Amino acid sequence: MARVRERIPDTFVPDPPDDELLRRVGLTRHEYERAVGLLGRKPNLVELGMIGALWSEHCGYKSSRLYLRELPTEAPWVLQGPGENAGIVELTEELAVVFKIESHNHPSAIEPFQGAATGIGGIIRDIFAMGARPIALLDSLRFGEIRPGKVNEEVRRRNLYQLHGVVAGIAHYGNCVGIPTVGGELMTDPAYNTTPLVNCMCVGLVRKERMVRARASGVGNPVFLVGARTGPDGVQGATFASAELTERSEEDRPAVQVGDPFLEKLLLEATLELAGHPAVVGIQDLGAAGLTSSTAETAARGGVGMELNLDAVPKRSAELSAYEMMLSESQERMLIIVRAGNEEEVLRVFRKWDLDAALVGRVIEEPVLRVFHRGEVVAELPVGLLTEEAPLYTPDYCRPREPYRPAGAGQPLCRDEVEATLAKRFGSPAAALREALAHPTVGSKLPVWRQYDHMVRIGTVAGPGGDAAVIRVVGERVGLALTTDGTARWVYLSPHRGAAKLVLEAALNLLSVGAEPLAITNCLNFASPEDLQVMDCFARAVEGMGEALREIGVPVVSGNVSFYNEGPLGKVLPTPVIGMVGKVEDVSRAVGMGLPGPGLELFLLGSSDLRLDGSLIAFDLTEIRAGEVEPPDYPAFRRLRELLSRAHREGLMAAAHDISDGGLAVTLAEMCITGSTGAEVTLPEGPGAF
Amino acid sequence: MASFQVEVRVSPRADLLDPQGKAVEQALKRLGFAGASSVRVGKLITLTLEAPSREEAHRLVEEMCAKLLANPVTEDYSFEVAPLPAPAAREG
Amino acid sequence: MASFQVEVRVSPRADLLDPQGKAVEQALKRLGFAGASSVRVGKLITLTLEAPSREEAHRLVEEMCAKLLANPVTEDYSFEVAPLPAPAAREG
Amino acid sequence: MRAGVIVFPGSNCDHDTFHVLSQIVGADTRFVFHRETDLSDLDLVVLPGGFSYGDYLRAGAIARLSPVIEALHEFAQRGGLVMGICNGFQILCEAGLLPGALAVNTCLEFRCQWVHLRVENAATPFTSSLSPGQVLRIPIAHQEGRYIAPPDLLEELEENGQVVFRYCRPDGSLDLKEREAPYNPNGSLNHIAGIVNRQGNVLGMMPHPERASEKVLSSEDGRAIFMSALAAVGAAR
Repeated sequence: MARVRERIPDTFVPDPPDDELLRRVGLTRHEYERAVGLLGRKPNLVELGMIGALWSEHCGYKSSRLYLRELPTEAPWVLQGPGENAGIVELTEELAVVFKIESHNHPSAIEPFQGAATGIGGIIRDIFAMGARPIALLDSLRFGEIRPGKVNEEVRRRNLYQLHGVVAGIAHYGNCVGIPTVGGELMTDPAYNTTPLVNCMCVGLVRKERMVRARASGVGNPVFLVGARTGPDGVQGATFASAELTERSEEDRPAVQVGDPFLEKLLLEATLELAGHPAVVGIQDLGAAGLTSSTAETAARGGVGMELNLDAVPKRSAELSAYEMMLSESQERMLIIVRAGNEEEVLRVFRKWDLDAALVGRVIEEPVLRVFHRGEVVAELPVGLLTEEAPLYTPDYCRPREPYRPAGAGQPLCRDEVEATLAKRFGSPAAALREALAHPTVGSKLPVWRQYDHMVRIGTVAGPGGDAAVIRVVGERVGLALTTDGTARWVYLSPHRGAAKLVLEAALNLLSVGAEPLAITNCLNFASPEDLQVMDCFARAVEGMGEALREIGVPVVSGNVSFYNEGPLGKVLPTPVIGMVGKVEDVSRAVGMGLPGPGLELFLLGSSDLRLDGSLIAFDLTEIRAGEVEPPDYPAFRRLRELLSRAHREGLMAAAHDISDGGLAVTLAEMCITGSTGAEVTLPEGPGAF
Repeated sequence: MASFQVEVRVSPRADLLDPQGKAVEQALKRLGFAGASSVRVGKLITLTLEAPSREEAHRLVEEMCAKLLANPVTEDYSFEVAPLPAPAAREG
Repeated sequence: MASFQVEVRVSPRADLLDPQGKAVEQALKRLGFAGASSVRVGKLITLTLEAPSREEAHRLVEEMCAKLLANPVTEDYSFEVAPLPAPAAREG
Repeated sequence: MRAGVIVFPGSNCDHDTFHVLSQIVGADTRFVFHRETDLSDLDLVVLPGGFSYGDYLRAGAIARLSPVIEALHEFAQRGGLVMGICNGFQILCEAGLLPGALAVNTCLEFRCQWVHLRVENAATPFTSSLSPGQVLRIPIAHQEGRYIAPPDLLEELEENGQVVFRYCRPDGSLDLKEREAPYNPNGSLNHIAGIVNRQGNVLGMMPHPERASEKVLSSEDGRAIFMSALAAVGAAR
């Protein structure tokens, strides 16, 4: 937009705006007319940018909001459901757990290192903005094919470049801020050649009385902008996050943001020092759409308005237009609303931590966002228009969904064909096992997570590599179990059942280590919602996820939707990712997956219906992407859950591992390798050797 | 073939935030160097290059920067290529 | 007061192992730049300095290197000080 | 023992170290903000791990300019005990309180993993409750942890017995001539993991003893280092 700014002043009213301008701000012609109707006049350039940013998929969830209502968000232990910076659940009488997962896919496709680093920075701010001390990070990563000879060399090298860049960016940011990266996943599939998926999850702890809401209130209260100076970073970031990654990405290059983890650490310590302080009314992190979304959302939540004076915004580059300042996504910035008269107490804390804090506005009664720049009102928009009235794509509003029909789904998976292909490609089951163990999705991720400081904060009882991470609360017996799960091939074959199986899989990971599931956050990574099959797949996946969550009594407390994950090389697999948090009564009795020693008996628990549909063996090793996921057996799950909980309570468990990628063989191999102990297993009769 | 001394300068793009440069600038100010400003910290890569001609050496270094030495998204680069004296003087 | 453009080069001491230089050299070889050798990676620090004279600017930069910009145990440094055109041309 | 944990902007193991000193070792512990200059109330000052000033330019290069470092020089001269862990060790070298420097790991990557250390000198205030040759299992977490020093200085360190810990194999064995040894992930010269100054009252070590001081975290070997300091202060009183 910088080029357009030089020619057109901020307050110019395009009458009507041409298609190129509407594309730039991320509005369809229909949405523009709706905005004009709601506003009663034509918006000027700055207002267009603000509306476009907040009505984008990324912020407005316009295609997905209707379906997301399917998901259960209530439970006695939920203190804060979706709608705030992050979700909150109760852990003990005094302590609450705050957590959320978010995607940073598009920036990571352009610049892997900074894309991932700023993804980590953003999700950490969502947590400490609620007054919570971040205690763990998890990252759920998906890249294209990296094995030699399986894809053209140039694409393979770019996939590797993205993988190394993302891992290095996560290490750079997380290690510096001092929050341990304790778990997550890393998967590869040719479907991600077009764009990687980088989902970052952060978990924090807060004493209940110190919880802070992102709500502006109290007419006349001053509004401060704290942290980094504002630059032209990521202008149209929000709409960029929803724009397809076409060859034009090169032109979007200046939209890359650079993170400063050191400044983030100062912001974190200063904010936590102020959390629960009577002088602090509300705190909001600046994320996508920067000042525009943070001011509009805090005002809307408080039922008030806000006046902003852009002249007071600390700038990194000499002259910035109002457009750029309102949409800048410069990192490491927070908005803080302070009780009038207590400014000095707050500023003293920011000075202690060498932070710039600028008075940039005031809470006003009229529910509008009024922006001044160089003595002139450059934007005045009703707060409701920017938040609640983002167009809600109801089914009749958008074109009807087309039944989702991926290539392989629906045809039955022919077991003999899979076994014949395995025998042809690998010869013996042992060779197939070695191939499965060598698949990047299954192989040990030690070379990745040893770059992450997973021990800082001395809370990590069980770190990366297991079914779930176990984190102790220093000074308490209780602890947390954390896992992420996103096996896309199940959802690709059967969206509804696949998403339900994902929920049960995540819960089993927690139950294996001896934890009781509390709640989830989710990140729904899909291709373009304008593709009606994608929308149908999305809707069914959300329905399946909601069904399973209700069945096991686990609510959703926060989450994120990422659409337009596609590009010249096609669409990504439908990839809903679940981050599940569980409670461990006594961390000293948590159980890992390594076999501790000889002489133990091995039990195979759960259904013994051995199906290869959606298995890694079929989907990845033989590339026969057909078949159907079996319907989830909730009663069997409940019995298994009860059995595992009691076995843990009675200390009968020495090790446990949930069977997932690669099936029984890989699961056993992982238990032996981790515990460096052998195992002798006799296969049940009947099904083939594979 | 002739050998050339190559010096490649890689710095963060001017329009992007340079956290390291900012931290060094603040440290210099605290040390009393009030006159220091616009501090940026980048990389200096030096190497010896065998190439048939200076133009060819130039082309090769251009390619090295585009493919590896600089990240076009976040960095700018410049380089100099100077002929090295006869092989005798060239250290190992 | 006049303003000067300063460029400080900080490189790992020649007698010390330079793993970064070695890694870049191997990567260049893998990309087919067989003629590249003795690759060393150091730091390039650029800044603008206000000083009464060029000699004073030189002295100040010497002091900056000794106090902060270079660690004598592991690094060598060199720098150049060039007068900047009149303030009008100096960006903010 | 009265202990102080210095908090630089960017330190992130300050709370961990404070917890072990106060709750596990039972020392009377307080935080020391990096702008403070009065350490007279303390027997032991710990510079914790972390990324002071983001480790920008060089790890520890900017933190050593903090006011507290001036006071630390005098505190050390008066015989006070000083312990630099990871980033703390880097800062002590940059500040000249310890010889040599910590350079980027030979693998160029950040490495967080368990290692084994062999006690080379059990006669320092920090190792008095340990025995020579004893093997400790303590984790490291750093990207610039390769200890280096010019040849003459290295020789001096060895001769004066200033090398306190070396990276070694689980059974305590090591080979000084071995390059790229798997048990020495950062490539430190002579597998050096921790040293003291000539006087013996300033210790710098890259591994994190505070991360190996409680059974629930799978090793208690680190506690002995803090307990030795406690004993040394008790004896000196």
